[in-house]
Amino acid sequence: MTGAIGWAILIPLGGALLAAAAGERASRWIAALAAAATTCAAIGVAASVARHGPSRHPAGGWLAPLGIELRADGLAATMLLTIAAVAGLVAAHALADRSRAAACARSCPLWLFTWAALDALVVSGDIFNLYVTLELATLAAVGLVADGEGPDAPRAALRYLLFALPGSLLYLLGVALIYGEHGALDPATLGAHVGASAPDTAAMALMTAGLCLKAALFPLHAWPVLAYTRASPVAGALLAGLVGKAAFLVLVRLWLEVYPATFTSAAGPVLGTLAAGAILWGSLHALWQPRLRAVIAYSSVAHTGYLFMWFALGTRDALAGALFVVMSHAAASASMFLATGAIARALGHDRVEGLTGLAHRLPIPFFALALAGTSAMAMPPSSGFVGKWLLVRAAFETGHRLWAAVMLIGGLLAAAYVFRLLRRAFLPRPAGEPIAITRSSGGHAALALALVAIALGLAPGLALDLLRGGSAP
Amino acid sequence: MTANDALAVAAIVLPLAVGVAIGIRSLREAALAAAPWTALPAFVAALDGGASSVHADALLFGTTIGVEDVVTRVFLVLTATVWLASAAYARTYMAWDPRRARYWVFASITASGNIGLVLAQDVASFYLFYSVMTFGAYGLVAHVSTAEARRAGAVYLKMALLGEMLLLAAFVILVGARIDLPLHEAPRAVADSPHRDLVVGLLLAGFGVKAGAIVLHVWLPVAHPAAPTPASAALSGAMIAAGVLGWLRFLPLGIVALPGAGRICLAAGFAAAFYGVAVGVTQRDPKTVLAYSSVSQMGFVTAALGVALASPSTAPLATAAILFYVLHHALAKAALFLGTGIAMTAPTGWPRRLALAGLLVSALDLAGAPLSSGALAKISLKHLAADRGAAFGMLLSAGAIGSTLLMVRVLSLAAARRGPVARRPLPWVPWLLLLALDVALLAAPPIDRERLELLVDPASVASAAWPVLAGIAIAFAGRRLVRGLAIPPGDLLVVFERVGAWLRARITGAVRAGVRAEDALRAWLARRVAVPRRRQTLLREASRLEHGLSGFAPTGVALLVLGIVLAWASR
Amino acid sequence: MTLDALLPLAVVLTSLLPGIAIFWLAERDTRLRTTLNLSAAIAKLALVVVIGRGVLAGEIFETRLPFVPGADLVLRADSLSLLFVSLSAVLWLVTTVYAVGYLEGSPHRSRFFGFFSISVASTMGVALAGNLLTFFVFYETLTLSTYPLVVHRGTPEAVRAGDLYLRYTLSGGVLLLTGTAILYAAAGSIEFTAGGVLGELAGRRGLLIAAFALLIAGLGVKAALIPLHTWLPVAMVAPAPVSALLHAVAVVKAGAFGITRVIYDVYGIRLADRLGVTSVLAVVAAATILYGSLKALAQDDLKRRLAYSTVSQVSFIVLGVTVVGKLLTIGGIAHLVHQGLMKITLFFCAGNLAEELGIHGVRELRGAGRRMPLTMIAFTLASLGMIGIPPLAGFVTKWYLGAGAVEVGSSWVIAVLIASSLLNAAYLLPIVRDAWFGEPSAPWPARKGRFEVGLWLLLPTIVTAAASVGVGLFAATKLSPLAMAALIAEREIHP
Amino acid sequence: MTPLLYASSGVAVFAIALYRIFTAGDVLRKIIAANLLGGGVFLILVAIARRPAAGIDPVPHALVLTGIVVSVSATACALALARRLEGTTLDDGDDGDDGSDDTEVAGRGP
Repeated sequence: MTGAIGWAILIPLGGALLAAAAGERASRWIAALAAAATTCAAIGVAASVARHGPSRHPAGGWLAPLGIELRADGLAATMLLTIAAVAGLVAAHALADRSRAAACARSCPLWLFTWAALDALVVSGDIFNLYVTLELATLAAVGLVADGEGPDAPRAALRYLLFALPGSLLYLLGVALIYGEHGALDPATLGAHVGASAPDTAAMALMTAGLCLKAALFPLHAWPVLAYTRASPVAGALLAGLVGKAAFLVLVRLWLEVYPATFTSAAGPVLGTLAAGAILWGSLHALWQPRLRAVIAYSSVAHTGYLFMWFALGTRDALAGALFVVMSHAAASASMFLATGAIARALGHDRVEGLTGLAHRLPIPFFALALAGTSAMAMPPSSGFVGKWLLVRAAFETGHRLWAAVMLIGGLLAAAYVFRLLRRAFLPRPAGEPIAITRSSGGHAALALALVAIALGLAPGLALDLLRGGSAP
Repeated sequence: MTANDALAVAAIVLPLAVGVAIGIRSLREAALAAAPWTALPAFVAALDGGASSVHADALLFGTTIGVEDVVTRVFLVLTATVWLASAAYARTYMAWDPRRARYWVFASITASGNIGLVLAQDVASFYLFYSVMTFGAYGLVAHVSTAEARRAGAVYLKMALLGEMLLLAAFVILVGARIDLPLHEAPRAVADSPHRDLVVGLLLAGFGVKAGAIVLHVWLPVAHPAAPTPASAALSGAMIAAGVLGWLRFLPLGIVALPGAGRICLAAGFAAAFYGVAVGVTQRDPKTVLAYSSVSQMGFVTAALGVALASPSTAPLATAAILFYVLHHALAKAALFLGTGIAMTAPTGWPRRLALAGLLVSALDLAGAPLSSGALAKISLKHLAADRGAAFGMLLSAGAIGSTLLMVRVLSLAAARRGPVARRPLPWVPWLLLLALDVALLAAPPIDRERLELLVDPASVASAAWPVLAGIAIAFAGRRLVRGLAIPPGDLLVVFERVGAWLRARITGAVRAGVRAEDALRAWLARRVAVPRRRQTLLREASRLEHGLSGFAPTGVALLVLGIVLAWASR
Repeated sequence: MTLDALLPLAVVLTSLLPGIAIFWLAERDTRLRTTLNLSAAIAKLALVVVIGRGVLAGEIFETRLPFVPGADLVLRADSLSLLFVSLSAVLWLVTTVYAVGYLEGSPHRSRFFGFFSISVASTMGVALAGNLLTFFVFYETLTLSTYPLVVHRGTPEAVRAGDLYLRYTLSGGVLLLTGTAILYAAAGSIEFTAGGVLGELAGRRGLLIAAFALLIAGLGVKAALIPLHTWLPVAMVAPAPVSALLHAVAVVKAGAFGITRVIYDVYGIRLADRLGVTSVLAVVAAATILYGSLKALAQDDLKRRLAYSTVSQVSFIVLGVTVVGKLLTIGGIAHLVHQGLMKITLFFCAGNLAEELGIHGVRELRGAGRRMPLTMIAFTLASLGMIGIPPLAGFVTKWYLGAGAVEVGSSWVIAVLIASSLLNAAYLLPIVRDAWFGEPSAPWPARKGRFEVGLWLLLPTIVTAAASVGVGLFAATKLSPLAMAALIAEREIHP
Repeated sequence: MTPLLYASSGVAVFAIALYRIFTAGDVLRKIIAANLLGGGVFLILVAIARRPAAGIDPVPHALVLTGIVVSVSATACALALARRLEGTTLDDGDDGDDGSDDTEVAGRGP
């Protein structure tokens, strides 16, 4: 495991183990150090990709087919940075919260472990290794959910696990079939051999279906919503922001490198239809959820729809757009979750009515919610707009007017449910609502994440070059 | 920038500056003191006779003002004299009026506009000063805070706006892509314009509103009397003339024959002449009678215009006749208005007798009695009629009878009327000066000398005398007949107002109905689209479906179906 | 990136950065906030003058930032954008002074001035946008930054008005985005170039017409074309400075300016005319002119009457721009500035009357002239200007529109002009008459200070009233908006 | 012949387990089904390990080992969570997708 890639995985892994072993105060320091170091590693990888282009690192010197190959291309580099940004800021939020030192001691190993699993997933160049890292991320996520608030957190965690397992095992079955057919696991060789034979088709179908379940694409979307609404703000931010996207990234790898164009062009419209359903269904439901976290959960369902729209369009710009939506939604939903956490702690509940007249009592969380909301409804100048612009334009270029229309209507619905939250802040505050303004209302991390979402929108050139710079072979 | 140019500019800018200065609290007293003399520069510019032309590129579309031809000079004399007399009269007359400042603001602005439109030498600035005068005059008409004044103001404003819009359309169509046009080229432009008839029609109607052409005159008998006396004098003296000036400036007299328009003007002119007399005689208020007399006199001018339009060869003669007639009418009518003002409030004894005597002189002068400037004006009109056949001459004489009838009516009303005796000193001087100037018109008529001999030769004296005598005779005979009739001032106005009110009721009713319909449509749409009840069921339906989806079994089924569809799609 | 290239960006930043900074100021340090606001406004004015001199000399200033594959963020200062930028810069300075006076002692002022500056920055962006995508980006930030101003008062009624505002402007934004995406997909990057860029697409009539309809519908919401205008009168619930600068000038003009850009710099007037879309738009504009005036007649609230008057007047710009003709273009573009000046004066007067005497209804104005002479003089001048009485601003543009109509022989435009003048008179003159010649039912409250209303409120009113007279009276000078419009028409519209 | 037998039995086990995991009501039955699911895949992996020409291919075996590790840890996690539920089934209390009726979500976790 040479180079920064190795460190990007090892540091959070080691940090997680040490934090778990260490005492309460020590674990916070270890976690902080690990988070900082991993971020530097991620930046290191991105810098090397930006300068030298994609690079390959056979893990432990073992070559294919037995060895696992880690590679860092444009896609991996940008995703590493996104994960570092979101996980780093969420970690900062968790660590900065003095009042819950004990809870943090429990959750620090979990989110460090999730970070490690995601980093590994993004850089892994072996489809079996993708299964392993995906499964690790899921298990860590289950842990985070179980550690959440409320009495039925364990029930939500178990549901989450029992839904995720069949997905990954379906994927594993696909891997097995492909290996049985071609005897190789790395996408480079597979790309050349995989054809339209019966096992290959079956493998593709199984893997795609499994990953759709894990990515919670409509109509398989309902199971994570309960988990998000039960998880603590930190867990929610990581789940909705990052873990939810992992399965999509795996599918992107597969459709880009493993499956030949004939496959993807045929299955594209099927996924396109589901994506359109996700956009409309998610946005509609987000419109009338009584609780803030549920609104954000359904907003994530809608954004998953935008991501999967790439499969129907297929062009390079559309991919850039989809990945931009990944980045912007990761930052935006994480920010909204943290802001909701801060608001819920001050109000005692997170019902939408609680937001009335909030703009002046909790300015920072509300402002974060507003900025993140701008990115969620894909309005300029946010990064959400850049993603949606690329997707809509690609849709028109490839003649998919219907998908373009769905995306545009989705944007309007998104504006509706975001402004349903924001408009309340300007109304006068009802007398009876007490607000516990604690010093560390924790909105700063949320605001930082929201600013990341907006900054990406103002200067998308950098991220797009990085994406193209080391783009997949 | 010669002295004359400076004088011309001062003539316009001084009244405007004083009008604005009155608005500023600190300058108010000084400005009010200077206000009566603002028309002096114009008066001096009119008298000294020098030509002047000032061009200001920056103003509007490049404004040119100046005295360049005889028409401008005559109208300048007329306007300056009337406004000077009116202002001098107002100095004492308005001294105790609580709203004195407001009167002087509007009087100065209107004077500036009136003088400006006389001096204007291009279309845009002519329309600019014309509008300033029109909207300034509203302040004079509605000055007295009584119900009649407010009604008069409203009527004046509506008709003035109508006139303004007609002229705006005429000028825009006339000027077209050239954006602005020197006035001396305007008649030629009208003649050559592809929409000539439309433009001529708009010009006739537009200026007709101001000059009191038949049917368009309805505001005049209501507005002029409602204004304070000096303002009435200015309105009926100088401002009516502005309408005629508009005709003279724009209509292609002598350039192209417009028989149709000529006939219409002729008919309208004489109709106005006789109609004015018929209604004027029945009026109770001397000022209203004088207003109708203006309508009637302007009828003659319109007729003369018709002659000029019909046969271009008579144009120079007609213009000269109109010029002198308008000049004479302005001075005489102003004198009459001021005179009645004094006569009705003069204390009994010698002042009252003197006032009535003065009134008699100006009345005779207006009626065109022999050896008066009125007669001279009538003669210049008769000359025009020389080749138009006897009918035109006869009509003119009949008109003279009519004028006499009105004048007798004014004198009898003034003599009978017992107005409140003014405790304050009366502004004799400006009135008498104006009267003298009117009579002096004989000595130095600005137009043509040789007419003077005609005045004294026996034939024209006789032809001037018999209509006046006949008029006086008819007046005495018909005294009782008139007492029974009582036509409301503004005659057709009452009809128009009722029609107007009915129309407005319809329009606002329609607009309010439109608003209600629009709201109803919006409400219906809102109900159709987001019926709360339907939204509730939609909500419940969707969340039930959503709840179903989140169970294990449905997710399993969905997964299976997806797998099969994907496999089938890419086989 | 030479210095010249940074100027357009600097114009946008001079109101964006102070705006963001003001957010973090506490409520009580008014002095710091006011100085920050005013210095930003003055700095922007200076920048505009520098750019103005350059543009008049024929230079083009352009900032090009990499944005999205296939399209950059371009801010370009050409003569058309200079006109709108200078109007907004001047009026922002004036309205800031007015707002400081108007909001004395009211809550949430940091929030107000923050969003106020950001919405002006967006207007600058809209004016300076060099291509359709940049235009869309700033068009949407304008919506986002004006929403908090509409709901600033925080009353349930204000929030309801905000909802309606959002419903219209956001749907308009989506339509505009669809049109933009279709054109970008079909013709690559759409840079604003004189004479239009869609030449090679001329063959695909269906696509062009559909895209045009979407673009104009999107822009029509902000340009208050019927039936997309309903939000404007309802948004009058916002404080007076917002109604003055934004709903009478910035937001509404962004729509009209957008339509001008689309017709002249995206489609090109000849292609648009060949497609027959301009005649349809001209009819809609004419209908809006008459509809707006008629609705204004039926309003009893002063600000709503002025709002419907705005609906009607903005369509003059659209009418001037859509009917093919050089003079009409000049009239339409000059009206963009003239109407802005007159309307902002009227809203300032409405604000003064509401603030000082609590007058909101049109009938409560009897005798107001004696109590607030300067305000009512400004109101009278602006009203006469709206009717089109010389020498005021409205007359100049109506004269050019009329002359242009004669030049191209479409006489129905003159009929619309005359009818609208009469209707303007019908709903404005009674107010002026009541103010000067009416008798107040109850004596007016005495003056608080030395002047009839706070100096912060009176000065801007007088300045804009004087400007609307000066712009009309000195229309023939080189620097007047009319001369600028002529330069634009000559340099950009009919090269 | 035998690799085909193993592979088809693996597929059968996988199918049954997949059906049961979605339809089983009780938590424990679901966890067992999950285990069986893993078992099925590993059986198939082992079956494909036989290369007729080159003898046994070691890679699938390595995959199976890793798979077993993952599957065991997942099952352990599931059992630990199941123990906390003490008898309430998975779908209990799952009345609304947002669980709006449950007690106030006091901000306990970070």
